[in-house]
Amino acid sequence: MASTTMTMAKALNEGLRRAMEKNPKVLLMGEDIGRLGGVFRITDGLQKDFGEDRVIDAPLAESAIVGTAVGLAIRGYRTVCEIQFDGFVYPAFDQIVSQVAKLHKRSEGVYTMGLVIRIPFQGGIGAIEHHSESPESYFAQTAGLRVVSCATPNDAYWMIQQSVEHDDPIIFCEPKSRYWEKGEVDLEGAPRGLFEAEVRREGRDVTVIGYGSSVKTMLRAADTAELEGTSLEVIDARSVAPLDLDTMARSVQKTGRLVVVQEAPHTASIGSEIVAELTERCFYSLRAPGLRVSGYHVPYPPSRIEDDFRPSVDRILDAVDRTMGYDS
Amino acid sequence: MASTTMTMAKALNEGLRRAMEKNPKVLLMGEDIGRLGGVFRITDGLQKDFGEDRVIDAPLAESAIVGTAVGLAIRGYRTVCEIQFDGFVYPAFDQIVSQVAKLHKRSEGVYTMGLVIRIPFQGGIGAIEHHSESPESYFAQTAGLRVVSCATPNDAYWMIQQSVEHDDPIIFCEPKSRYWEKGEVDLEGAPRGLFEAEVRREGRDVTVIGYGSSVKTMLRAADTAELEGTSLEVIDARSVAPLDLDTMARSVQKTGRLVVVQEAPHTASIGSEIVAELTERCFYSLRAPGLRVSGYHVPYPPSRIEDDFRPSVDRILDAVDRTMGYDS
Amino acid sequence: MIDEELVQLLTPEGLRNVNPDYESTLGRDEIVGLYRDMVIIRRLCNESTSLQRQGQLALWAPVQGQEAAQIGAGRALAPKDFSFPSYREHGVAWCRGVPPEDMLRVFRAVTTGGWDPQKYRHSVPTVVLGNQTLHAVGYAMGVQRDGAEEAVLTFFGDGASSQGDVLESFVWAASFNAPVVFFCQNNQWGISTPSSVQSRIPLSHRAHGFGFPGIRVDGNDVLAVYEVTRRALENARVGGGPTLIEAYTYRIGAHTTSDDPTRYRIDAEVEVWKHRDPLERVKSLLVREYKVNKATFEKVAAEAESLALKLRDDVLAMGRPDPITMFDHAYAAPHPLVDEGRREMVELGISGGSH
Amino acid sequence: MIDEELVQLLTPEGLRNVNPDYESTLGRDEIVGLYRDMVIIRRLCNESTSLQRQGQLALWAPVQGQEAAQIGAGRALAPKDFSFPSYREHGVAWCRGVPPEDMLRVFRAVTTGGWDPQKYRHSVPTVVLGNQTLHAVGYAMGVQRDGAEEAVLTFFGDGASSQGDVLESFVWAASFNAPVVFFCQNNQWGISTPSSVQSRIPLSHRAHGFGFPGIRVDGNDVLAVYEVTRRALENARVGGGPTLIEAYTYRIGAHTTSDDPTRYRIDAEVEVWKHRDPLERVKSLLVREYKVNKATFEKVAAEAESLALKLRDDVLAMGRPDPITMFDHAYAAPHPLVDEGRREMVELGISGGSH
Ligand SMILES: Cc1ncc(C[n+]2csc(CCOP(=O)(O)OP(=O)(O)O)c2C)c(N)n1
Ligand SMILES: Cc1ncc(C[n+]2csc(CCOP(=O)(O)OP(=O)(O)O)c2C)c(N)n1
Ligand SMILES: [Mg+2]
Ligand SMILES: [Mg+2]
Repeated sequence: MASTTMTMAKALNEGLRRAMEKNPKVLLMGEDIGRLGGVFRITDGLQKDFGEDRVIDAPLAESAIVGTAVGLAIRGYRTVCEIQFDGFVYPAFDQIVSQVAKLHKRSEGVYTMGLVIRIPFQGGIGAIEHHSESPESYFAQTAGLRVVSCATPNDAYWMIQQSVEHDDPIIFCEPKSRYWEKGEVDLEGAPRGLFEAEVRREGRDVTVIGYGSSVKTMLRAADTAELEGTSLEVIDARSVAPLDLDTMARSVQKTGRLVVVQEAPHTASIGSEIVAELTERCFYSLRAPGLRVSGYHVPYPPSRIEDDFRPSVDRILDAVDRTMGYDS
Repeated sequence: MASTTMTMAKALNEGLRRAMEKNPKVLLMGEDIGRLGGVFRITDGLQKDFGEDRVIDAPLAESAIVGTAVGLAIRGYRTVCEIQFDGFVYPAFDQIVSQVAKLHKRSEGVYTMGLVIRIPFQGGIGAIEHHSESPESYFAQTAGLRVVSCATPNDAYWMIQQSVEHDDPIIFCEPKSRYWEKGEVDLEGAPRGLFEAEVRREGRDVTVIGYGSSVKTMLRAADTAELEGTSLEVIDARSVAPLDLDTMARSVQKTGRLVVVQEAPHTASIGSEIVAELTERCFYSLRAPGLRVSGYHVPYPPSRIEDDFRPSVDRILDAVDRTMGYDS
Repeated sequence: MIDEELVQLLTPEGLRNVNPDYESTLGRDEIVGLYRDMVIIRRLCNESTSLQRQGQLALWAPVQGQEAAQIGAGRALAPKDFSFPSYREHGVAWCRGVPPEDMLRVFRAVTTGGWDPQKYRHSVPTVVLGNQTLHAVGYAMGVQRDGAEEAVLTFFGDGASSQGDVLESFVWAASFNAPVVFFCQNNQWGISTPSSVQSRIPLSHRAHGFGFPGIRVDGNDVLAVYEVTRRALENARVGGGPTLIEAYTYRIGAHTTSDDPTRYRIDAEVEVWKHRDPLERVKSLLVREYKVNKATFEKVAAEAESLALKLRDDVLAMGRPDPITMFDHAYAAPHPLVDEGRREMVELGISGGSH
Repeated sequence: MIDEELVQLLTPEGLRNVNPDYESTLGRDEIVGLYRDMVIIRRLCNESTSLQRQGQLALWAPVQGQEAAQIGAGRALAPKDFSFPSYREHGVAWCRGVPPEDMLRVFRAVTTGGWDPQKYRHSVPTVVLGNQTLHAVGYAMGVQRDGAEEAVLTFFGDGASSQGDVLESFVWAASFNAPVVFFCQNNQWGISTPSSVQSRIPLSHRAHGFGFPGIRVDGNDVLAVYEVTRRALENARVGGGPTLIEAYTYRIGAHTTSDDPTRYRIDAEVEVWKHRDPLERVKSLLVREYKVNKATFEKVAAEAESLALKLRDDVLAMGRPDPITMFDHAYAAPHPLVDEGRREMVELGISGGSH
């Protein structure tokens, strides 16, 4: 059948392969993505099959990876850049914010900045510093960019293809701690819209919203909450920017309570944005203020203690309890 | 007397001079800050008086300006870096986020990252692209940094000195459109705490919070609102990160209504943060959702139409009206 | 200007200079053409400066003194080549066919671009110093993938030469042997910063450390600039890889109309360079060697004059854009926050929204 | 290894090589000392690899093959000098006196630092490639302002040489004539990327384009590395400005314990380099020229062994930090969000908070 089980890493690999098959202008570029297949093997085998001209092992400089992808876009190519780890995207920040995000506008629509910047993000793999960051809010805040994140192999497979096909630049955040988890991938079904959120689990009492690696944590929290008699509605935002606020607001209007989960510290984050927007849209429905469960406002800690930094089931449930504690 | 009238530009100049006099380890570094005195003349005359070793005309590279300031900090110097315009801070983003923000932690407290990064920010001067941006939320979101902004000459004079003396790295955002406006500077008075907000105008009906160039706009909005019978309490956040939420919450608990003003687009911004935090702290007091008046979610427009991008008195009053429109 | 490395085909006095490596390939008409370009671009530049003084432009970045560097480089481009400027390359834009009024849109602050970069094969202005050099290398990588015989030319200044992006673009150009030519106008100043702060040795040498040729050319000698650039582009087109050209020249005017150069440099320096005027030396050559007559020069001047008047009219006709245009092309595909902004602007009565 | 530029004082066979520019200044005891350092660091590195295999470390970045480069450079430092490493400079850290267990804290993932950088005058690890080179230049600018006769040494790899920060640090070092020495370990690979992707010419040449000397040294020859580095540091201390040293060497092991080098390089290459082992050549010299006896070598091995055992004990004794320590030193001054986080953690019962 058209559905098969694979890891998220494999699903991304297959999605990239299909995107390259469909469009000869699609290139991949990044550090160690060719012969090695990437440090996470996401591009495994692709250089062998598509050649060194389409799967480009880059010299070691992120600003140049993104900057040359811009030039390639002007020439009509669509480049999928791989940033090896989240913490190494910052050298490219200037090119992303000043060029990638603005050139479509500056050229008055002549240049299409159809390029994808893949970033393995979030923590949870016991890595050393700079390998576990959540930079998505920097990009979400930047007009001209879009930011998406997959939480399942099926989404990984489809969303990467949709991102490659999209005409706006997309920051594609991959929850690296979920790379090796398996799931069903429907190879033929019509995929959900790239910028739509998905209700992963229906519930009555509290809407819990997150993305990337947090989705699984939220679902586990929902299991536990259920045992305690609280019914959580779990929403996978999928698109971090723009947010699918309609789907989210529908849920909050039903439950009256909101918890947002993210690994980034909470200040000026997507979590803040979701709370602010939904407070505006659902003011009369909200029976408690939207609460955020985030990383703490400290540099990402050494990984031996990262589990106490990242939002855990316990911390989500604690927020759920707090939100339930408000009178209605 | 100890109080005198001067422009914000002059107040910053005097504040820097005093900081350099007090501590021989204080250096200034940036593009064109020496002989020219900076494109805004903030450092005018300082190289002449303190020499080329203390007022350093830098080669043209922002990552290096910040990166060498880090090295100087390790050596025991305190460097005030000037970024010529907001849009040119991004080449230094990596050094700021990965080094400036994290080295105190990484060195387990041994290194003091006492350095200041001055950024003329926000629009309103009719400039070309990249000269009118509001990048403060990127930095506010980054654990390890602090972000402040002055709105008056008096604050400029004192806050720059307090920032230089502070042991954490500080992003010092200067509202460039206010550089040439005059105000009283109290040269001797004990300054307000660097991280404290200030109620600039007391009011009953709506709390309006902003910083930098928005403060004056908010005050003008308050004048107009008053004529229409609505009393605005205007708060100058002064510290963008951390936020002085106590002062803000006190006001919202009194007024029950909140409008936040900023020039940056609203997604994942300081505005989102203030709304999310105050919703949590003042849930039972809020009679309407906190509203944001922000730049639109587009690249900063050509300056002939920037006034319709930046929050205007009209747009603030429109938000005030909307918040007043909610039943209480 | 005693510099053994400097490629010069015409002395400041307009005398031919024999160079064993470079020979001028241009005849009378072509040289007259280059002269015409330089006269026109200088005239347009002066008109722009006065437009700015009169409050009709938000800013202007004068090109005076650098006409030979820009026209020599710009005319060396083949139509199929692509160029990536910074913000001061009005002369190059002229060579590429960009209408003068389009060059001024960004300075009238009615756009951040101004022309169709694909139509003229000349990219939009880049204000963040150095960013464009990486775009040029990427574009050149695309040329390679297309198997096309095209070259890419990118411009930056002595100040920008210190930026990480420019230096990374050297690494990449060498690594991929990309068909790109880096054209550095060393006009001695980056605002108030002398080029000696950026490098104590000629900037052309920088390329050597990255494994490709760097050539220093007299940037006030349009014949030399033309030949050096033409050769480098041709070499790139046939797979010879990148070249760095340092055009040694001088910014006679202010950095921009916002700048006051008397704060940081002495008049005598400017005077010295005025004697190396790029237009005068070509004029001398034309008079002496080709007996070009007064009528021709007058015709050129008249043409420049009428272009300047037309430019003035065009600029004055540029009205304030409808604010709602700020939402156009922010994204290629529909975006909810853009729609929301548009809606709000119409509701506030700021725009009719019929855009 | 036929490379005319390469400074080599000792052949792979351990024979002296006469070099007109560099003479070895070291006597028997000092060479024994360097040998001892190399043996110890190799032993500690192997112990660390097995600790990682046994699940006791999150990661390890082996140094095997690069001992001469690191020990030669590390021992060339004067106590008052300051060094800025990347993440693989265990040999340098050893020379600076950093306790081995402190080097491993970051790999045990109990800290992001590990030692007191001011005490050892050796900065904390820098993982973002190239960032540290700018810190080194800034520190050196501080040395200049203090009027101190000190030098700064900073390390980076062939891969990192392509980063804008490294290249900007060259610009700055030249511009300020800063007392800094750049030490590039060209170990041929940046993970799976061969150094030829970063530069088609010797990396040492890169300095020439920035106006300061670049020297290529046999990175497997500890005597040569020592002399070249010592000379460059001394030159920096007395105001001679920066030098780039490219230590041409090889990473015998994997990039890190997470890496599988068989996917991108052939065994034969590794074998060739094993024959250029930095330890063996010194041993040959010591035996042949200085008649160092077996007992001495055994003593060194025994010392290395006991240090390895101690290291193992120390690492095993490193417990999981109290999670509340994540709030320590996030800021130097009190911060409300840090306080809030601490409070929440205590309330959740994750930490007693008594930190
Ligand atoms: C990244 C960046 N930093 C700072 C600036 C501000 N700035 C604009 S032009 C300029 C000087 C540029 O000098 P140069 O590269 O020599 O070009 P020129 O103006 O001489 O043509 C500076 C500092 C900028 N545009 N971009
Ligand atoms: C800015 C940045 N990009 C990517 C990485 C991921 N990374 C870690 S080590 C490495 C290769 C470095 O090679 P090299 O500089 O030669 O040093 P070596 O590992 O050989 O010592 C890469 C790509 C990083 N640490 N920093
Ligand atoms: Mg210049
Ligand atoms: Mg290497």
